[in-house]
Amino acid sequence: MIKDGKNRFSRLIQPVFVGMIYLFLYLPIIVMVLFSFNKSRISVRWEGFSLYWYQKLFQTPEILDALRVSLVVAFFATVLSVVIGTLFVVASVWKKSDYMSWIFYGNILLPEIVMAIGILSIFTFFQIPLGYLSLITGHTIIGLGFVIPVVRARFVELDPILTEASLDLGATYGQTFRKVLFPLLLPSIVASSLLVFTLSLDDFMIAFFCSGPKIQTLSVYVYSMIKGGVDPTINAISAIFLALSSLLILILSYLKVLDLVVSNE
Amino acid sequence: MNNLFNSLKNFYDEWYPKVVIIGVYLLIIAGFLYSPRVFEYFSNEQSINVYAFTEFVSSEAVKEFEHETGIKVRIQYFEFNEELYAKFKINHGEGYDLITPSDYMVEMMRKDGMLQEIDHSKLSNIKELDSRLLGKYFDPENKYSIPICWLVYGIVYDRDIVGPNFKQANLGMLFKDPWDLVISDVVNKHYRVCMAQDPRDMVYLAAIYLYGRTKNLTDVELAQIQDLLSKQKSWVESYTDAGTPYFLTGGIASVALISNHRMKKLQEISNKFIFQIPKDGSIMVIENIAIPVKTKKSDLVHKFIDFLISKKIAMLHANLYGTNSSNISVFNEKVAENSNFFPKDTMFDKLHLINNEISLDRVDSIWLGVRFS
Amino acid sequence: MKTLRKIFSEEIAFVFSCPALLWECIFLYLPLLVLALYSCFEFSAQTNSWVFTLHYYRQVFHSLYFRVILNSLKLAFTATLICFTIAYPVAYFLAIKVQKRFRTFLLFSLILPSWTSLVVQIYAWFFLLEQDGLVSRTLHWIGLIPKSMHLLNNYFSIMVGLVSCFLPFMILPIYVILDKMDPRLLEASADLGADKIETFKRIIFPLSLPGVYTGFLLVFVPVFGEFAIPSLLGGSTYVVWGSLIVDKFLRARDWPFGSALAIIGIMLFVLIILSCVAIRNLVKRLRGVN
Amino acid sequence: MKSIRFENVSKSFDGELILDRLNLEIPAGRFFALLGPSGCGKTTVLRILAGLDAVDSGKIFLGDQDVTNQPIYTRSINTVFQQYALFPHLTVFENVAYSMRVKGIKEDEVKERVYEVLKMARLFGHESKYPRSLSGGQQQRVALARAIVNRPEVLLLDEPLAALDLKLKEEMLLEMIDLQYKLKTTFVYVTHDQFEALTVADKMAIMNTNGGIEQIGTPKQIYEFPASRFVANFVGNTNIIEGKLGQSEQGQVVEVDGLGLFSVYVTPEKSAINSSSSVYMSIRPEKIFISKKERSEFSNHLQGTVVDIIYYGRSTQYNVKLKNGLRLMVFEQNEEHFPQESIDYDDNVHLYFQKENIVLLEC
Repeated sequence: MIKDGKNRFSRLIQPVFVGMIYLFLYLPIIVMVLFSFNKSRISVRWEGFSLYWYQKLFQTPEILDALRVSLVVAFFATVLSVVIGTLFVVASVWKKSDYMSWIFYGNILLPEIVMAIGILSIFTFFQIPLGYLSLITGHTIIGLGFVIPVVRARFVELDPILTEASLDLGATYGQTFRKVLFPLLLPSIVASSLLVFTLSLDDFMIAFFCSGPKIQTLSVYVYSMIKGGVDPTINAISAIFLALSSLLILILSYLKVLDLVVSNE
Repeated sequence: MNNLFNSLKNFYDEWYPKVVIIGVYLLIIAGFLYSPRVFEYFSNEQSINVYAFTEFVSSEAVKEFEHETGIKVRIQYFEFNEELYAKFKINHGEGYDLITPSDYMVEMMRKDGMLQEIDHSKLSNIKELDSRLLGKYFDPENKYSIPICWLVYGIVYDRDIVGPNFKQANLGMLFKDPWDLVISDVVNKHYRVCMAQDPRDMVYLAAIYLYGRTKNLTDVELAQIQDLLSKQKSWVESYTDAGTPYFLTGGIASVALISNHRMKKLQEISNKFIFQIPKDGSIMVIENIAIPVKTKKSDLVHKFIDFLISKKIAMLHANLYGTNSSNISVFNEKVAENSNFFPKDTMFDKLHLINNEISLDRVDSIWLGVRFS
Repeated sequence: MKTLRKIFSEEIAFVFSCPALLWECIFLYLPLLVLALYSCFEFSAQTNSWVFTLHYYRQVFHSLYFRVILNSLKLAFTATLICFTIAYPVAYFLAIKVQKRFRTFLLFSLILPSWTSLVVQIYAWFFLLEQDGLVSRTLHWIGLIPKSMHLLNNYFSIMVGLVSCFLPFMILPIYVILDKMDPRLLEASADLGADKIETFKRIIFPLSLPGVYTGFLLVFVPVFGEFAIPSLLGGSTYVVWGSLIVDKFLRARDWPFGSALAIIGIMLFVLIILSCVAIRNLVKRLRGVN
Repeated sequence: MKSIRFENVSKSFDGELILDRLNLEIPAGRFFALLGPSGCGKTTVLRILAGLDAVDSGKIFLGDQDVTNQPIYTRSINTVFQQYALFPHLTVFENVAYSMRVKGIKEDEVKERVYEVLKMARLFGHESKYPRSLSGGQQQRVALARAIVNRPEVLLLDEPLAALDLKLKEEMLLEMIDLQYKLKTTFVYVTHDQFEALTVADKMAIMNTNGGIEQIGTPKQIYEFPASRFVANFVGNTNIIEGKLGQSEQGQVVEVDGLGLFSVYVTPEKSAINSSSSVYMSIRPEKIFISKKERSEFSNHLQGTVVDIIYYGRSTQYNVKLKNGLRLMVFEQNEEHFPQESIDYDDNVHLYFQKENIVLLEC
């Protein structure tokens, strides 16, 4: 009996620990959502339920604009870095010129401020207008640093045996990529896309320096609001964004798309 | 000779295609990056791009201006003057049509030739400006800048902590050891302090406390300032702007350095706190509008400036943000409403502007020393 | 592989790899080179020309700045270590203990918090950690602390912020490796008489090391360069490398010095990594000899 | 159905010469086995043939056509890979249909041929399963089906049965022989397992560790008349005794130190061997008769002591130590149902064999 009890205890301790860690990660999120419904102007005391900040949010076009800019930039930066990153991986693995891959570690190693200043000086030097494109360019650099290692790891795992089998069966390189490698690389591509998307949304430095006078991303907007403490409208938009992305994830997981990302098959 | 020719030819054969490929890609990338220029060329939208402090140009005002004139205004916000300067330093502020530098920044930008002269004749509301804010050191003839509002730093304290002996807030509340104040019965309990985020403010404030001036500080004096700030660190809770309300309302700090417009917000949450301008003087900041030298939309910008300093908008902003308006009639009205937040005329002389005498490098090295002491 | 090489022709490979490489060179290495040049040249007004100087590097080494860098390394290392300690059991649990159908959901809920702005999360911690905040009260209730405590503006709050923001980046790579592990290995180990702890020590952990290294990099590097969390949650009482650089570039506009700081920080970091690798190889070789 | 010819093919990896001017002819429409120890370069031969590796020099002909520089996907050669290399994301049907689909063959025909092949490979009913849910033998058959569905001229099999158990292996070998007989395609079977090679091949080649061909012939020729010590040793078990060729009144003899004279029969092909030169004698263990009794009908006779007895089921192996210390291996057919003389450890035994059973090999 005693042994059984001990077993039950040790069986419980792990889920409880993991649960606590999840709680730890979600605490700030819960607080944020809570305060988006708070009457008070400063997120420090609960003063009663109110939808005021949501109402205000939809009357503040800058925030919605900023959110739109963030999403557009993140989307295109993700697509661009995935496409050119995957092309690079294909070429470097098939040509066995792996030595080139190390240069992409720089993207992860450099502090973002250095990258941002660097990109801005190059853009200014060449008189390139700042705006969506400069942001996409900068975020693509960040993205490449993640896409290439992630996709490459998967590619090396698959190659060469499946590539050879496919070529042997009469498929050309293009067909081999489309019909064999791409479906098998898809999990890593989706995973790295999610990563790049997240990083692009969160990035402040490049967004701050390279956005130019006409647009700003949500992260920059949020940062510029810091001085007065976080405006609850920021909480509101974060809550909405969070709700939307949770919904997306629920739908995707219902459609079993996510299993594709997680499984190794 | 033949050999050399062959090796050259091999080199050429090998690299020729690659150079072509690289060239094509560079063209594509360039086309991609420069494409906005093309759209820009064809668009003749009437618009101005504003780069402003977070709390000085409201979206309400912008909406009204757009409605009145049909000119589109895009605003971006910055937090520190230095961000503005850094951006302008790199790309000469290209694309921005209106900026709001603080006093000392106007001087720096003016000296660096980043600002355009302002045509006063185009500003119908210029006579309404508070004359006390004009002709300051950073722009003696206001050729390059027009004040939009101003702030003063004061001391906010929890009314519970002061004892019967206490009359008027002074800088000693920030710089003297709270234990000493408890012992000498000025305050009745020990407290912690919140200071501002910008180290520059800290250094100048300490100079006012120690020497009553912010000019001609010697190296010895600067070293003393560093000592003072280092000592002060032990009772400082945080050097923050945004966090101050949290720490005050949370009971973590009882005394803080705060600007009068931020105090207004604090007042809205809690009435436990009293705001006073220290009797030994304080720092004031004049926020200005200026026009970057590169803008081509000077006419539109002048319209917008005139709009911003008009009584209606100045009133709107004063109500919204609690800043001291540069429009004299608005300011007087506000003072009449609630004199607590505004310096009295007698105090005005004791308010110091930040200047560029102490280089930022110097400030930073003092600051690093403080934080590492 | 030579035929693959022949048919997947040199030209096509070049065409494929060019965009990424060009992008990288133009927008990362070219600017970096410019900054590096900045850090070792000084404009001399007398000769009206640029003069080579190591002045800025000397300045970094001879002052508090170097201590700041070392401190940030220490901070990053501690945060990474804490992340690792927490992340490993979580990753282990997700990869080995959880049923497959819940796994996807749990993994994605791990990433979800990082889709909200960092600053917003940090401000939420403000509320949680203050004097009468949730955390302090809970700790008091459990009995860990004698009375409700003020948990902000210190090392603790910085750590809480760092760990909560970067934990997922440690969990995911470890999870990926553990998930791939062949369960037969565990059976084989058990069969050979190893108990659970021994199996973990000798099989699971060594095999999961690549994931640990990746996680280490993914956490250590950004924490090392992080400036927002230490300055917001540390009440500006902690100076870190990231905020020094931001200060130098943004506020002081001392670009050469900022570049020198950045370069020395990166060098130091790379040096640490390299020496770790070297030590590992040395240990391996020594073991091999014995 | 085409023949294959390697002409002076050389190939090196990382500066190490794997194949050195290899010449090899593989006859059309036959089951050809390439047997060699691990790492001898036989897989390289296969990969070169498939087009997965390029040659450094030399030429490869498929029929009369030079395919040396032909891209892999245009060669009418298909491979069954050692680890099968089935596409994990495709079903059995899709895997088999792959080669036709990439060629753009009409879907009706694809369907028809895939089902035909699946039936042949006894995979009918599994077509919508994914490879990972199949057993090893089934995966093997999918790989095979996938490779033959497009009716290649040549089918390459790279140690296809390495991962299967013995019973399944034997079954599969017979199936493959059947298949080759039906298809009449040229099969090239690479293996290091002599049993597989001897079973399936119409003709086989033995490669040595240096990537050279030691001998080509039918399995019988290879086994009974090995051309070199390497082949004799590698294919099946054998006893090698070194001696000196000489002449005596009984005919040709080999003189071995400590054992005296062995009478041998020199086949016409071996007549080139010089008298009084050193030679190896190879005697297969099953060709040696072991007995405790004296017999007189054999041309060679030795005496020794039994040191090991290994019971194999169908036969028993005796290791016999001769008086000069040499050990010989002897196989004896088992027969326990009739009374038989029993041989035990440390028994003194007589070994007999005919001179025709000795294969002379040059040193």
